[in-house]
Amino acid sequence: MTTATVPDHRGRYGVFGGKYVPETIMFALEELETAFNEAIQDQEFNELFQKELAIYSGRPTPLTKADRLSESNGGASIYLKREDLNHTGAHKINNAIGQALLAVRMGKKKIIAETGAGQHGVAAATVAAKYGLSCKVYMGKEDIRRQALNVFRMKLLGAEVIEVTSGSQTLKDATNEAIREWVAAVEDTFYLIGSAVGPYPYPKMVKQFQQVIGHETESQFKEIQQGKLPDAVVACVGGGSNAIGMFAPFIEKDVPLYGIEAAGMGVETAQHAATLSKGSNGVIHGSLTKLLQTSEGQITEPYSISAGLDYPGIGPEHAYLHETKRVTYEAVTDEEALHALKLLCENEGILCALESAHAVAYSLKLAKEMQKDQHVVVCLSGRGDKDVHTLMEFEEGGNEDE
Amino acid sequence: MTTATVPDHRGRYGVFGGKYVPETIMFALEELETAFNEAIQDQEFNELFQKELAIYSGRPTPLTKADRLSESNGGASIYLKREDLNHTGAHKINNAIGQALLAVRMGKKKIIAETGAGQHGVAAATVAAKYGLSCKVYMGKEDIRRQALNVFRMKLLGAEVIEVTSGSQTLKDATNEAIREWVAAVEDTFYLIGSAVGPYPYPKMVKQFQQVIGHETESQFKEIQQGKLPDAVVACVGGGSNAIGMFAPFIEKDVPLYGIEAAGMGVETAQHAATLSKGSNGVIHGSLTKLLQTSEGQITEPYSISAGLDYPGIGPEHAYLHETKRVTYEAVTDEEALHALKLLCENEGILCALESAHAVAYSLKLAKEMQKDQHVVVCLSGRGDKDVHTLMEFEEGGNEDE
Amino acid sequence: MNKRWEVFQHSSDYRFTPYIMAGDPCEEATIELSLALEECGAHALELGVPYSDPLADGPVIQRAGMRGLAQNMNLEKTVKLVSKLRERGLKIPVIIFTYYNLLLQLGENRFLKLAENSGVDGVLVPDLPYEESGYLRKMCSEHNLALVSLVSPTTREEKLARLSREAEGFLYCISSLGVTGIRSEFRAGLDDFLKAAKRNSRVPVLVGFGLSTREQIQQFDGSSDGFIVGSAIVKKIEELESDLLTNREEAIKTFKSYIESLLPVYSR
Amino acid sequence: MNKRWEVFQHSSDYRFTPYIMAGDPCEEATIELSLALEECGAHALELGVPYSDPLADGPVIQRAGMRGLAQNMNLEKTVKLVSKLRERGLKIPVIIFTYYNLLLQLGENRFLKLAENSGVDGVLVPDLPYEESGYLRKMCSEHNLALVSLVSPTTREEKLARLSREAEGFLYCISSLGVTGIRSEFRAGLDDFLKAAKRNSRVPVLVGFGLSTREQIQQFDGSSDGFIVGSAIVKKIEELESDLLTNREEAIKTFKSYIESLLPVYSR
Ligand SMILES: Cc1ncc(COP(=O)(O)O)c(C=O)c1O
Ligand SMILES: Cc1ncc(COP(=O)(O)O)c(C=O)c1O
Repeated sequence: MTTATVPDHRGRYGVFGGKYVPETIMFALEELETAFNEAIQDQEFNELFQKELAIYSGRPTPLTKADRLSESNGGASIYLKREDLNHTGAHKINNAIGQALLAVRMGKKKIIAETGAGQHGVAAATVAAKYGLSCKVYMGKEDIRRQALNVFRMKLLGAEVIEVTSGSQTLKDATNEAIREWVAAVEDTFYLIGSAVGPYPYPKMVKQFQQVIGHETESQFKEIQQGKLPDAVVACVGGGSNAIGMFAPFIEKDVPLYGIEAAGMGVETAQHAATLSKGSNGVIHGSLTKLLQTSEGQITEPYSISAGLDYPGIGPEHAYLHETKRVTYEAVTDEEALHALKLLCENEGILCALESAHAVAYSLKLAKEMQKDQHVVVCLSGRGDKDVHTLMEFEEGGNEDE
Repeated sequence: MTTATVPDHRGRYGVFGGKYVPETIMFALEELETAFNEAIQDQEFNELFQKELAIYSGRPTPLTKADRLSESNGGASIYLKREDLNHTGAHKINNAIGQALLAVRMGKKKIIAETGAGQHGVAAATVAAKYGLSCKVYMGKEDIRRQALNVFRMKLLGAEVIEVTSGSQTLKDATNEAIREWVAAVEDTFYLIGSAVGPYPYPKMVKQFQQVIGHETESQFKEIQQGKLPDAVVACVGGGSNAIGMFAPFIEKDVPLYGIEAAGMGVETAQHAATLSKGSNGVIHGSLTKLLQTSEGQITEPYSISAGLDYPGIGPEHAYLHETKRVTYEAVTDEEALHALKLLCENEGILCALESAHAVAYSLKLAKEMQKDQHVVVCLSGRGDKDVHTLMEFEEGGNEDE
Repeated sequence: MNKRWEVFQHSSDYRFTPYIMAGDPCEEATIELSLALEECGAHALELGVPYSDPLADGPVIQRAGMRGLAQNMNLEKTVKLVSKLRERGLKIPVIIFTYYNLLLQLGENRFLKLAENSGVDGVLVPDLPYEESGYLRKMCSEHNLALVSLVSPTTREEKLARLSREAEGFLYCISSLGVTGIRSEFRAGLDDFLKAAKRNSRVPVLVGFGLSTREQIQQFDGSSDGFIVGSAIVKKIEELESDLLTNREEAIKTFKSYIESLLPVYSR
Repeated sequence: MNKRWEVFQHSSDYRFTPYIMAGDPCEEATIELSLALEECGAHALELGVPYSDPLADGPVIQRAGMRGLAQNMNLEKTVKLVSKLRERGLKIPVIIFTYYNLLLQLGENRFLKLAENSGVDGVLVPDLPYEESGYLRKMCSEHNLALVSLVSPTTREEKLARLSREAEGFLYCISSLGVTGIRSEFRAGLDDFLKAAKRNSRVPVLVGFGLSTREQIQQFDGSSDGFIVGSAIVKKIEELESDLLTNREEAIKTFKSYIESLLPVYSR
């Protein structure tokens, strides 16, 4: 397999990646790259990171066998990597802790972050509080309206939430705005990106801080299954951070990997977020990757019931893994995800995030076609408490239709 | 210390405890006692319980040092036992798993539970889904209205939520109603009580399933502090399950213990839930204990901003530990709890449950009066996601006053 | 055993023991309802005490308790009400039906003295099982009060035998699991349970919980010595509430004809 | 180096390079505004292309882009618009200011051919830093287009020297950190930065970002060879939007007198 060589020294995954940003912040990316490379070669830093993951976020997260779900589904057994049990409820905190520790190491006192539904915003505000950094979170006006609870949480954590009124007033615009602020305040500000996207070295860095998911999974699975590897590994893909973290140790091994995008109302409609299935090469937020856009290059607004998958781009390494066919990318609709969420809830007592439900939905399909003695591991990237409102609205809407 | 001898064979903690229930369910309590005693002497059962705690709920939960909070507070360092990181967000799941495994062992297929704010209801519905049991949750009409999200969650988990319209339509009435249902369906139904209350053997059983909190804390603290014990241990007390679980290994040791009740608007007002400070001996939900009542014996409705402390009784062992002065019980107001919640949030990036915030508030007071080289451990019984609505309402109300 | 209990125990009737809630809908109504019940042939009377948390009761009696609470009725007043009943001529045994917490707050000793002096004949505490009743049992016998025991189809054989042997006043056999309330069906195997209870009991064995029609009542004649009717009567009182407050004479008349319609034809 | 650039480079004026958005508020307005700017003395013109995600721009230019998008303006049409400008007599160099994604979708080669044939003189891609610009740079020079470089006060010394040396058309020096937009103050140490840029540059060094008043502009005379005004002009166009659509002649007159009020007195 050829992936060992990516990214190259220019931050390229094949044609993807790079640093498509204004000259003003180029020095900051270099500074960051240097600091990051030094940090991950420093044992003290790595130990500190591991320690914080353990005593603050509660890692390792367990690998739970979904007995009743697997049985009722038929086929292979399904294992759940329980990122939902992390502090703040999703894998996002792994990366936020890593980047915050790096910010502290670099002597930065301010962080900025973008957020869509507010999950990464809460994670960023959390680590800012924990490590004594000031924090501004950029969030679309439309998202602020829809996610009032998360906005309140960020404020409780001491963060400033900045309303973004440009463009479509959602995640992509919040990201643009965060980058604008970074360009303006680059000299003393650390931009804490929430997924495996953005200009190099962000995709590499986010993978580094998220790969704990995959490493734990590998050793937990081996312990349960006498040193074997899983027969399939599945993760949902928005920007791609939980997926790349989960895939990391398996990419070079003979394990089938599946990244699941949001098909929203269906990839044949205009209402989806299936970047790899339906997108084309382009530049978004500093990186050359696949994205959803018009033929003229205007970036389009994606749709998914899950706010965390609702992103028009995707991390460049996924674009590469897609192109090289090392990972199979599939899309799952709102309806399939909701159905899977309910099945998981009723059979295992676990209310997962709508994002993660996409991965669960696909694992159910996959497991059905596999043998009883095979094993599918799915990354349960977060918990669904945040989604209860959406689920309720959906149920109500659904009931009205009946 | 004299506590080693409680409970006696009649389920008494001094004068407290016992089984004040209708004759119809007496046989079920005996059956339960026998099954429980057998189970906890069965290594297989204990191992299964420990395994489920680990791979399903993510135990051990970490012991997090609250560096910035301790520093800004002055005095002793504060450590947080992170029960908020459990599956479903609070210590409640420890007990729910334990009782559900026992129900399965006893061949019961149905569980019933009472709930106030819905936390124990969600925990019960969760384990019911996980272990394939049917589940009815009794909840006051008033609480159903206030906690629509948790009601929806329980339904998603496949539980039936039964509206209780009797009495004041809150937790105590829901508990009455659950007991009524148990009396009717006792032959095939397991009553899964959510706190260290109820008739014997419930208080003992809940303690048994919650003592993992204290045992983990002891060994984690010893590992960090070279075999020493904490200088103080603090926990909030509603019915008293997280507190008794936390105190369990320390009761027989020379460690000052503090149980913190809800003083609501102040113990001098009628709006509080400070059972031990203001209550008198009486019988509630099958147990002789301290409770809030009129001089004629009518049980009064308690008040606290935190739904989980809003209970007019308290577990009988706490009444006993109060009477024997082994544990110091103090009360903390809504306002103090809210203030502590915010401090914890801003300094450590941890949004704790309003219940737990009572314990945090008292630890801050306590730590201030202690030496810099001393250590206070506080049980962070749950996370505060569930309370964001209440906090928002309070902030809005507060702002209007200004 | 006092005189009133003697009459009760030696009756050859199929004994009728109604339950009503003190203070529902007002004290005077309770008095007149009690007298009316005696007139209709009640052999004993259970007088409930309003309580905030009546966990052994179904909705009908819960509501009656709320009405009683609204009248500020309490245990002490209920006991004193029995004095008034005696003054007004009530002759049948009266059993106070009270939750244990009310007893505790009034003080067990104070209650017992007061009860003895007020013409109370017995106490029934639905949430005080035999195992917890040692002290009260002893004190009751010192104060000439019967501590009436409840037994249930779920009571284990040995315990049933013991409770039956030690029963005072009467033995209250629960006809079905669950709380008080009207039922349309009864438990299979109830006859065996009643037989077992009767085998050891020195006192009359009464069946109760859920009986609401003459047919239901008649079916237990033979297997038991009497019957208790609570919720059905309390429900009738609820229906008559406003008349009982403002047009009492009429209401009592209606009440009596209801009671008559309920009783087995042969019980008078 | 084409003729137009030669004129630009050999001018002894303090060079004025305005920025406007293509299609704001309509294509014809863009044409007339461009001609008006030349009449007022502009030495070159930057023509922006509407983009959904203009992350180097502040709110004023973002809004102009939205107006342009509403007119269905795009990169291809912007390039073709330059043909029309040439037909209408525009003589100064025109630089297309476009985000990289628009270039990618049109196709870099297709763009270059089209630009060359349409009388475009240069391209400026704000999100294509030097490090990523190798291919486009090479292709631009093959198509006689200047790839205009931006340098910032945060650009490291060595890189600044290199970019200055290799600059084509002009060197765009960012006056302050952040996105495009009107600023009331500039960065301390700006003079040193401009001096360093001038030291190595073979082409005129222009300062831009945030300039909006004659006073601000004059303060850079001496330390730079010219200046760029974007947001201030675009804001004026926004103010004149409805007149530019319906009463264009009047609007252009107002626009010209605004431009005159902005320019340093000695620049004509
Ligand atoms: C729970 C959860 N899962 C997945 C995602 C998608 O992000 P990524 O693709 O970076 O893992 C999000 C983003 O908010 C999330 O909250
Ligand atoms: C987070 C949390 N802490 C504490 C409590 C109080 O219960 P206990 O006193 O049994 O620990 C509750 C009850 O709902 C709770 O949810």
